[in-house]
Amino acid sequence: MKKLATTTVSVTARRDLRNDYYSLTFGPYPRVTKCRPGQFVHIRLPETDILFRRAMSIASVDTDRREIEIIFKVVGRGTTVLSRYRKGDQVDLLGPLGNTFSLPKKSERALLLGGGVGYPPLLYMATHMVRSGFDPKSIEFFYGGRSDRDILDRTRIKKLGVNFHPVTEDGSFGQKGLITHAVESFIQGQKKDRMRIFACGPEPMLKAVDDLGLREGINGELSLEAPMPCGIGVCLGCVVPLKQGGHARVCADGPVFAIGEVIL
Amino acid sequence: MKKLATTTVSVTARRDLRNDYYSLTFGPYPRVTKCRPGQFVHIRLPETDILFRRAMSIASVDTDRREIEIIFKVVGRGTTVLSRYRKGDQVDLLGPLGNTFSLPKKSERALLLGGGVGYPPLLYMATHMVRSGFDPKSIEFFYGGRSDRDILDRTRIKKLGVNFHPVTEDGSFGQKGLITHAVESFIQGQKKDRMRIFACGPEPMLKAVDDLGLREGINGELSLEAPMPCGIGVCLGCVVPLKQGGHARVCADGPVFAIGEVIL
Amino acid sequence: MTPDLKVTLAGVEFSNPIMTASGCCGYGEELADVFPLEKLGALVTKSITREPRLGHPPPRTAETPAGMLNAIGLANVGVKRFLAEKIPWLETQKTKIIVNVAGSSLDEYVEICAMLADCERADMIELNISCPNVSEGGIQFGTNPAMTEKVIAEVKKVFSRPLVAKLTPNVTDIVEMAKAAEQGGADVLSLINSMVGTSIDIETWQTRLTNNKGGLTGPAIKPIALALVDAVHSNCRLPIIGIGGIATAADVIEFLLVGASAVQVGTALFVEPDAPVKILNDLTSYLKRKQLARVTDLVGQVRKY
Amino acid sequence: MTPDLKVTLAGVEFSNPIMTASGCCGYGEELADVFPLEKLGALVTKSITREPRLGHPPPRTAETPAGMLNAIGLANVGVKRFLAEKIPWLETQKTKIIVNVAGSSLDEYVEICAMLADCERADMIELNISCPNVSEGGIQFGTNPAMTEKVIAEVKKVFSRPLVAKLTPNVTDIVEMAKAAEQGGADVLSLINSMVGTSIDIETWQTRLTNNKGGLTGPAIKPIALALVDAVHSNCRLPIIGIGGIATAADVIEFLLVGASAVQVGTALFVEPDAPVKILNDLTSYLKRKQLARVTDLVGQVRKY
Ligand SMILES: Cc1cc2nc3c(=O)[nH]c(=O)nc-3n(C[C@H](O)[C@H](O)[C@H](O)COP(=O)(O)OP(=O)(O)OC[C@H]3O[C@@H](n4cnc5c(N)ncnc54)[C@H](O)[C@@H]3O)c2cc1C
Ligand SMILES: Cc1cc2nc3c(=O)[nH]c(=O)nc-3n(C[C@H](O)[C@H](O)[C@H](O)COP(=O)(O)OP(=O)(O)OC[C@H]3O[C@@H](n4cnc5c(N)ncnc54)[C@H](O)[C@@H]3O)c2cc1C
Ligand SMILES: Cc1cc2nc3c(=O)[nH]c(=O)nc-3n(C[C@H](O)[C@H](O)[C@H](O)COP(=O)(O)O)c2cc1C
Ligand SMILES: Cc1cc2nc3c(=O)[nH]c(=O)nc-3n(C[C@H](O)[C@H](O)[C@H](O)COP(=O)(O)O)c2cc1C
Ligand code: FES
Ligand code: FES
Repeated sequence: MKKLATTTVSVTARRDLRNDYYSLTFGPYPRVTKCRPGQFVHIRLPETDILFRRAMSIASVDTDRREIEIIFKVVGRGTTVLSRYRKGDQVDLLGPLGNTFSLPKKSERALLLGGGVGYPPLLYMATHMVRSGFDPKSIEFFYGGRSDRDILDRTRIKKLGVNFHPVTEDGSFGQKGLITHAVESFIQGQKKDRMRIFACGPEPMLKAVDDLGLREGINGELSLEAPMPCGIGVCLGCVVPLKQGGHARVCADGPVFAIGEVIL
Repeated sequence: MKKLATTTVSVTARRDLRNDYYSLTFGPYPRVTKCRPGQFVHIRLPETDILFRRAMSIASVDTDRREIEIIFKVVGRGTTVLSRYRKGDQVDLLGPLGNTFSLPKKSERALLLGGGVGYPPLLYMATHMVRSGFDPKSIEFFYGGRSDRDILDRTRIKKLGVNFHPVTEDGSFGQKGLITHAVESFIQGQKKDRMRIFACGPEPMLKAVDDLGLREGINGELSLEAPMPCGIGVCLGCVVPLKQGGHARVCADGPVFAIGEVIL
Repeated sequence: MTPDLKVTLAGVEFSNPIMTASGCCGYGEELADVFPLEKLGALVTKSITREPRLGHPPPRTAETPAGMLNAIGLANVGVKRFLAEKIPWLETQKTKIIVNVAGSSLDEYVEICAMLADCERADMIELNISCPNVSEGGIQFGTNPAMTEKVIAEVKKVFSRPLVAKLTPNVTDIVEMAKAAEQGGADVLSLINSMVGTSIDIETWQTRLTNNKGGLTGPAIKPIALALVDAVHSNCRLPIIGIGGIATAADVIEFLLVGASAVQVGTALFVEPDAPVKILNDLTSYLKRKQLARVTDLVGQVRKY
Repeated sequence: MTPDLKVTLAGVEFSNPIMTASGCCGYGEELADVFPLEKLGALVTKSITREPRLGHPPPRTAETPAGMLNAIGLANVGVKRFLAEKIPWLETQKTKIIVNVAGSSLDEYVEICAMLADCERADMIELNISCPNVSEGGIQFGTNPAMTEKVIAEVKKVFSRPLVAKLTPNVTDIVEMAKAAEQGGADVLSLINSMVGTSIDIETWQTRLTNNKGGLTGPAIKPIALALVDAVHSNCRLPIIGIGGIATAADVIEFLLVGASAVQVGTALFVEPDAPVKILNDLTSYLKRKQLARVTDLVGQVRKY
């Protein structure tokens, strides 16, 4: 199998979730065994007036059925087109792309932080950890959104057996406030050296998590977003500045970076 | 009602015809009462990478149900996109555009000549004439194609009660040969001053019909095609040279021109 | 509160900044069947030449990615028939009229503009010194600063109302041309005319236009037009009419932000003949949402890094 | 019978006319994961400068209708690391290597090219005298015929293998630049580099690129590039590498017909990283269908009206 390739797959399932979120499942995808949490696929929107592929985190994989799932919110032209795909429609995927979240030690407590559209890669991470034999109770799954309508897949998350901490800004579901505040109060008085953070979400959230990790001495990883013309590292369009100087490509050197590594 | 307008309609029916031909019916179309045989609608293909609208002759109208039908063959990018439309999909129509075939006198014999994708406007013309009280037996409906697979809607045409003359180049259905040859042998020994020709089809066919009409002294009309950026007469992109000098706009001064009027 | 859409260019007040571009709206008759022309800030006529012109033989348009090529070749009725047949109808329309004039010699420009001087409904003249589709010289004026200055100065002598110089993008330094136009006495600049381009049919190996090349227009060229308007606005004080690929209110706002005081809609009219009406509605909503009292509050307000 | 895809430019034989454009394929490593680089006629490296460059801060790309803007700002590892780290890997690849060189002074161009002179795997140098994204002067070379001639002549003194001059489209008369390049001793011309353009975010009123403007590339500019290749081919005898919006074999054929001997694929690689492979397959089918024995049978064969 080539290291990198585009693959034509079909939409095998489609779920219309609340608040303009959608889930699409694609298959058969022979590269499903190469996928790891944190990685993404780059989706072509052919015959539309949209030039670039759109990056979508892998939200789940089913190696038996050779399927992968993405979950997205309609926010612009690209996602509008994606939301029209129906079962049976064909889609062209480039991937899996990017690096991956690193698995914590089994002795560590994993804090998974998904904010809004940053939720899908953490769903994959949690599922992957549980399947890989991690104790679900060692996983603290924080999921933040504006309000009740933004918290997807609740039964699915609970079924994983993880400790589920929904947080909404307006308090309409779960804890009230910002996800970072919820995490802050959670870690009060706990052993920080045995914790690891895995976070994906909007930039202000990632910045707050980065600060928190550095301040509290908690290691961990952030999954970043950037406009990605190529997704494979050749255009140098998606770079972020590094604290040590220089730039990293979010697509090929990331999207996952260690806390304290990039300038947010 | 504005003289010209774009209207959003839905696909109300779709027929997959033989040999890559499709029929789409749109409605509700409030402008259906303004439509006349020879006219066309200009169809937008939004959110695709195709800029211009595509012109499609009106193939039939149903004023009760406020629907119009188009029939087309997939030959390029525009028609490929059109062929994907399904019942319920929305479409944006500009029209009805262009001038119309003129009705013959009731005493005249109407020779309707449809070649390949030029068939739809003649279907409309025949239907319109029959509905307007013309004796179906005064209508000679010539329909030419490469082979059997190109002759659509046979039952429908026969139902009109017109004299149906299918012609195929390979003889696999109807008469063998070119449609113009079939017409030529048909008119042998008939009174030419009581005949009127109405033709639409590929350019070589129209040229042959034009020659025939002039040679035999038969009046009539030809419906032309041209690439049409605007369809309403403002871009001057679709012109044809006139015998009397000057240019005519196929979209606004045509698409119907008298035999002998344009330089083909 | 309804935002104020009025804009004033060289002392002429337009009800709003949306105009239709030359060659894309004929002399107005057809568009008037689609929407009342009073919706427009102004209508810019097809280029008028001294003699009637048939233009190039067909094919003279081709579709390209997010754009089109045209080599119409300045087909028009000529200035005499324009004055006799088109102006009387235009006089009944409640919109400003900008008459676009093209010539292949200095004399021709001056002669046409002199004939338009007495025609009061020619609120402004737009000098097309930039058409890529005539070989006799049209484009030379627009690519040579001395000739640009000269033709404008000569026309100003015979036409006293405001003069718009329409600039071509097919130059190394558009600012130099803008300054030459200013020097010559132009009151307003409009940019851009089309980019030179071509397209080949790979089955027949033939060019898709009888003129072998044509002008590229439509959304494809919008980023180029925006950069040129920005450059001219940053270096020249004349008011600017922005043109190039405008299809939506968002496009209009981009042009205003980089310094255009008004805009012209061209190719988009072929796709959506009522685009100007939709644009006006969406522009009004945008101004309301942004709590801006006047459309002029946007002009030149781009924030640069 | 399989058609012959080989092309020879300035004495160098390429297995086929499909190259990847500078800045769109890095130094080759990533693309090699997608397809074996020996499929390519040549790989053109990202522009190399004397010192390593970070380029502009992000955001430095934006999507536009059928195109994109970039203002990467010549981010590259610098000539020393290029020779030390990139060339050894490239040496293992069975394709021709064209090293693209950019500078902000005559000295810089000459110094880099001198350093590449001993590097045998630099089969050709392509001089980027046309990058719109550096303010220090890069583009000035390409818009000034005397400087174009001078920089090429000086580089020829230190680099003996063939030299490609990459021309900018942002000029009034590209033929003048082509002739200057020929005069200076260029062996091959490549065109076009990107068009200057910009884009504004209408919510924030900010330009979408930290550099405020960037280079427009992709299908949108193809008609412009074709017209420029046609103009240069009709007026200059040097072989041409056509660039601009190429995504399919049909695009390649258009460029060959107007006179390009080879082509480079840029932006399309971002959408379809294996575009060159698809293009080669489709080009071969086309030649078979048209019963052409050699791809060179297409070069310059456009039929004009
Ligand atoms: C690694 C990664 C993973 C992601 N995972 C998810 C996910 O799981 N769920 C989800 O909802 N979203 C995800 N996104 C965001 C997603 O890719 C879309 O960019 C985002 O949803 C914007 O939506 P749109 O395409 O509809 O917006 P548009 O309005 O079409 O685009 C938004 C803006 O970004 C620009 N842009 C978009 N894509 C590109 C590109 N490829 N290159 C350059 N510019 C571009 C557009 O030009 C426009 O200005 C991810 C992004 C990255 C980088
Ligand atoms: C008055 C009229 C009536 C027609 N009626 C029918 C009909 O009933 N049934 C039918 O099958 N076809 C009809 N056509 C032809 C139809 O409009 C399509 O142009 C034709 O089918 C080409 O198919 P396509 O769009 O898939 O091809 P494409 O490959 O997408 O286009 C073919 C070529 O024509 C160019 N082109 C297409 N449309 C335009 C345009 N609007 N302006 C400029 N250039 C353009 C494209 O750029 C391309 O080069 C009619 C055309 C006209 C003018
Ligand atoms: C079919 C067509 C004909 C045109 N004719 C003229 C013309 O006669 N005079 C002129 O100054 N510009 C002419 N133009 C250029 C337009 O006025 C405008 O400058 C250009 O199309 C860019 O705007 P757009 O991208 O909105 O179309 C023409 C453009 C098109 C598409
Ligand atoms: C992201 C990006 C980076 C580029 N970097 C360079 C460069 O470093 N040097 C150069 O000569 N051209 C550079 N180019 C220009 C391309 O080589 C090519 O000339 C241009 O993109 C037009 O081709 P296309 O439309 O196929 O992309 C770059 C283009 C893009 C899109
Ligand atoms: S998206 Fe091109 S380098 Fe990352
Ligand atoms: S299509 Fe524009 S004038 Fe006919």
